[in-house]
Amino acid sequence: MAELTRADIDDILKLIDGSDFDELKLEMGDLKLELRRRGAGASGASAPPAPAVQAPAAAPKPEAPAAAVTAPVVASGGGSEVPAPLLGTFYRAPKPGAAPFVQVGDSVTADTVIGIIEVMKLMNSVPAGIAGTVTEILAENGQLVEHGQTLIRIQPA
Amino acid sequence: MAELTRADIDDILKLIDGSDFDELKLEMGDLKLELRRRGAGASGASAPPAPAVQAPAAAPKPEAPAAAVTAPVVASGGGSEVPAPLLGTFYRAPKPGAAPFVQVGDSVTADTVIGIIEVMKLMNSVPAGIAGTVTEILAENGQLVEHGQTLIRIQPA
Amino acid sequence: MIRRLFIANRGEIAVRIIRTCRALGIETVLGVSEADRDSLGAQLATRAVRLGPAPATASYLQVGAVVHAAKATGCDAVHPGYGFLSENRALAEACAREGLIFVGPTPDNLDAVGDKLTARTHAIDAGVPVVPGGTAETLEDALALAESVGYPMLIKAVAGGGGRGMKRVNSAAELPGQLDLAIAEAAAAFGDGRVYLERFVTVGRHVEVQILSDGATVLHAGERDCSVQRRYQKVVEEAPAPGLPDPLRAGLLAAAVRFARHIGYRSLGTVEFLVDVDRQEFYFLEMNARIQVEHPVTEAITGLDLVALQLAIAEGAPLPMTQGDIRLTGHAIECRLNAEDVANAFMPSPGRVTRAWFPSMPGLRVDTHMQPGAMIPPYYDSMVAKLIAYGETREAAIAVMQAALRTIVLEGVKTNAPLHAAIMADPAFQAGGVDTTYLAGLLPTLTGATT
Amino acid sequence: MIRRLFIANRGEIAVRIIRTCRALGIETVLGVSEADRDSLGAQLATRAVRLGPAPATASYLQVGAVVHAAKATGCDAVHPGYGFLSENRALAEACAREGLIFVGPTPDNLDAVGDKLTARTHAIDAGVPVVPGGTAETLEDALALAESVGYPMLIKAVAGGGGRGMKRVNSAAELPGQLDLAIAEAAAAFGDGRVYLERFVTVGRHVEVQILSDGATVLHAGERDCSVQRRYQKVVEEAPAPGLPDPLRAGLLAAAVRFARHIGYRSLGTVEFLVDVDRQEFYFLEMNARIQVEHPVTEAITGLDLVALQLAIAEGAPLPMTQGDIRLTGHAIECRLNAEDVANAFMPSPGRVTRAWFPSMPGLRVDTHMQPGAMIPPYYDSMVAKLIAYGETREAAIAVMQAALRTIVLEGVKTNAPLHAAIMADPAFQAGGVDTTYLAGLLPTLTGATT
Repeated sequence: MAELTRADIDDILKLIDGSDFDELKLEMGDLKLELRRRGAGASGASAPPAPAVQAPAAAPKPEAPAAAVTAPVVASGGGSEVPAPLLGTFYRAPKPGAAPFVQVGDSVTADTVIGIIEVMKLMNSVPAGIAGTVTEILAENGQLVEHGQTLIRIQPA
Repeated sequence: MAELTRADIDDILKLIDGSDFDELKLEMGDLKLELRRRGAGASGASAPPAPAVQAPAAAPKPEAPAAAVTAPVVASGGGSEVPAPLLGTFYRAPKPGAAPFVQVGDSVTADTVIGIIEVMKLMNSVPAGIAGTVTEILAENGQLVEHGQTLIRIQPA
Repeated sequence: MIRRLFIANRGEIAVRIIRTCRALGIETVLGVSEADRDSLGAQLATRAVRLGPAPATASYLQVGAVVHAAKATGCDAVHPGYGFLSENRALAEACAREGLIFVGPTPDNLDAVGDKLTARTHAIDAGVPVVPGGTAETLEDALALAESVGYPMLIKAVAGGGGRGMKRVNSAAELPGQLDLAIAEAAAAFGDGRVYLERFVTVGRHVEVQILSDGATVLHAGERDCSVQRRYQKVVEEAPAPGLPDPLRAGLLAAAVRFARHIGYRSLGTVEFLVDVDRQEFYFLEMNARIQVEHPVTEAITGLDLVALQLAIAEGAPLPMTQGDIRLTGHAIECRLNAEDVANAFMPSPGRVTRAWFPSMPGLRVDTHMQPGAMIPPYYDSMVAKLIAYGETREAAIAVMQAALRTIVLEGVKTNAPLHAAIMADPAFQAGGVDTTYLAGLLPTLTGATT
Repeated sequence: MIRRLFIANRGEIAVRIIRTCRALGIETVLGVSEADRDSLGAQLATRAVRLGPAPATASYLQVGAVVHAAKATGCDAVHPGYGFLSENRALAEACAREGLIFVGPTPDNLDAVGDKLTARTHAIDAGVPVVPGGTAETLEDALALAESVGYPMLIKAVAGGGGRGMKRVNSAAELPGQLDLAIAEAAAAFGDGRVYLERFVTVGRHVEVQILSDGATVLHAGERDCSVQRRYQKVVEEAPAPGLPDPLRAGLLAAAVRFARHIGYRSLGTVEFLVDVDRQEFYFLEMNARIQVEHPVTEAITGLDLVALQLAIAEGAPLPMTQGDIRLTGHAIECRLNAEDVANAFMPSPGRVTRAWFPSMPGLRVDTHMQPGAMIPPYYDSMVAKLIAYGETREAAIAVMQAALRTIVLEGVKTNAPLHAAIMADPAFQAGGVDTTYLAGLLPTLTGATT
């Protein structure tokens, strides 16, 4: 059998999303797929994202179980996702026109500030929370990020 | 068995999705599929799904997916389940007091009659459908069996 | 007294019957096909038993399995719903033989109305007007009949119902081909190739009268207008019939009661009429010996629970009211929500429902078997919900329906909700009193699709 | 005109607000906690945004996150529902500052009623009777006050509401301990340790008046009786208040309007009274400056959509009716269905709902966020549905509620439905006019459990 495409997996996720299942493991040849719903116990290692919720607009890449939003979580690709610790407007740079706090390829420590989230004029700096290399910036500059939404992805050192 | 296609997996998911199953594990060649519903305890053994549907009374041991009810289906334990081909009253013997058609341990061929299902005085004999050894009698004599309900279990020869 | 009821049906009507049974404290056993084993009805019934595989012929239409299952599960009565075995004499007789109450009329009643030609003869005997026409066993008969009545004519199956298999003939030249087709289709669909011909009333309204009879007292619960049809299938129904002149309405209601009394009818039933708007006349079409899909609009304007009354009559109870007790108040409209693709020739759209939300709203009733995760199997009809809007006036009822159509959610399958929104917003429908050609005329303006 | 509404709430009231918005064509953005991201409201809203983690203090009570999210999603108004930030002056002011319409009264209105002592002073100024009592900053003050008013007394938090934190004191000996406890609890619960003392009216009914005001015209929409309470929490509400003598009712309604007019109130609101059955007198308790949980009973007997009116007032529209246009017809009863274990000291019973079925039934309205698979999180209150029964008479409304309780299905969690069935079947409730001690007396006869 051929490999599953990303679209196939999306379809499977959608199907399961609407169902009551907590956990799914699929192995086909060298393909392994494991799914575990938020709140379900017994976690193995590389649990991939929970399916994509209801929010229609600007739906972010789904992240891992809801509980763990304030700390980086292991993402399916092996990287860690840094979630927004609170709702607000995300800024990649300390001020307009300035260089971004981090770029793809940058090395960060747990304390490195990766952006700012502004809530009603209050600025909250967001630390990486984990040491490693930035592999992807997901949140857009100047846009609303929801609580728990993935901001950037880091390959742990 | 050949490979599962995408469509096969879709169909399986759809079937199971609507059902009351708590847990599913499927192994076919090198393919393994496991599903567990929220709340279900992670059980080790390969106990087959326990739908227990809605029917409170006389809930039969559940059988495999609904489509295949008129032919024996491979059961999780390795045996085959012979489903009721129609709704009616199940009789294990040709008449009251007579010896049952089959007992646990009997060898059967596909044509061996394993019981009778009576519907409004019409008697319908039920063949085993597969050759092997009877390992379990599940349906009770003189009781209503629903369409698709497992009557007996056979270990294929 | 009925203590445990076997329901030989599915979908929304199974759920509707269970609803009244739960309120009355009656247990229910639902016979389901394999395709419906996880349906809402199966979940709500006290017990569900699998009658057979998905195809209705092997499950819902199996008289033996239904009666056997009803007896084996300790039921004392069988409710057949609508469609399927609801007007099947064999089921009524088998129930009588096995000591089960059949929640419907007597086998003789079923005979009297099941064959359309017999029903037509009863109507004539009861002094109820019928459309000019008659039987035709040969092409020559048919041509002669059409000559004397005048074109256009309609060919109908004697054993048919619900508009299935009807053929319109506009001229003598079309007759032979349409006759052959009608006979062949009737034979295939009903196992009975007999047909008859009637004048096709070009501008007609479909108006029907709800009958309640305990065998001694025959009452009516007003009329319903079901003129908004597509290919003879009802799409929108309402009660009362808008703009019907009082003498015509009184005549219809009296004729329906006369017909039911003439055949000694006992149960709920509906006498259908074609109302010729131009001539201000009406003609008997047929009697349906069952609960009707559109019964909720009558419940809305009368406050009656027709299923509860049907059960009480079946138990042998006398009707607990007189004609004067049945007061009609306000106006009600029903939209049949179907899982179908209006933009794609009304193709059925089976599949799994992802979201279903039908909230309580003032004046709104929803009868449905949909819920999140529900499967709409491809084997049966595509109706997934009935929206019933009630208001003090027809305008108010339309406003309720429009608000409902904006509010409810049914996702995962396509539905004909946009069609209903268009009908409710259409000035001709809002004016009231459209005829059965109305919807065919409206459709092209909506979708560009042919009907 | 409000085109997109931010809803800063959850549960059934979020769904209730969305329902009216969908009917009116207003888009909705729902702010949710992580625990509610899959809730029905989140599914139904045009968009849902996650405000914060599950605890309300970090999500639903975050004024900054609410206002920021409302602006960033292009909303022009904020509806706070009930509870949470619904009477929070900081939210109302932040909305005003940011150009968002706050769907509620003015910040000054919130001040006038948010502090119970201030509200009490306004009541006295408006000529509305209050329960004898007053403030007490020291134990000596409290003892002197109690001496002059007479025991039993009730200690209340100035910043409290909804019965939370109230303490009964039967004698001077109990006062010191209860006062310390009340102050400590008030400080912990409301961040404001101020308390005051009132005479405890032993045989009282809780009757409240629904106010509608556009700032110029102040109308009432009748009263509600909410005397069936457990630990000061309303369990069953109804409208109108049964068996209230006409002069008393007229006095209540006039006093409520007088109070609202005195403080220049503008929005929907509710003025709560304690009715002293023995003395045929009533006392002002407090005013709730928000939509109330039990608003549907008023909607049932008036035909009004209170949420739609609330939105229209917030938009600045004048009330579209006069007092004479508000006609009260029939009787309505609401049962609050909670996920709690009646047999086990009313312990909350969170968890996943396996089955949820609330069918349309004559006279029944259900407001709920339940559906199959819904999660009831342990973080918030346990109310899962409101059943609202309407009938032409109180007896008819009770019969509707009883049928509903037999019919509806909610499985997977325990609910207090058996308690409601017992109340509806109880002769004292059926007679009408029970006081606030009623339920505590009924409970031991039902469960053997202490309240």
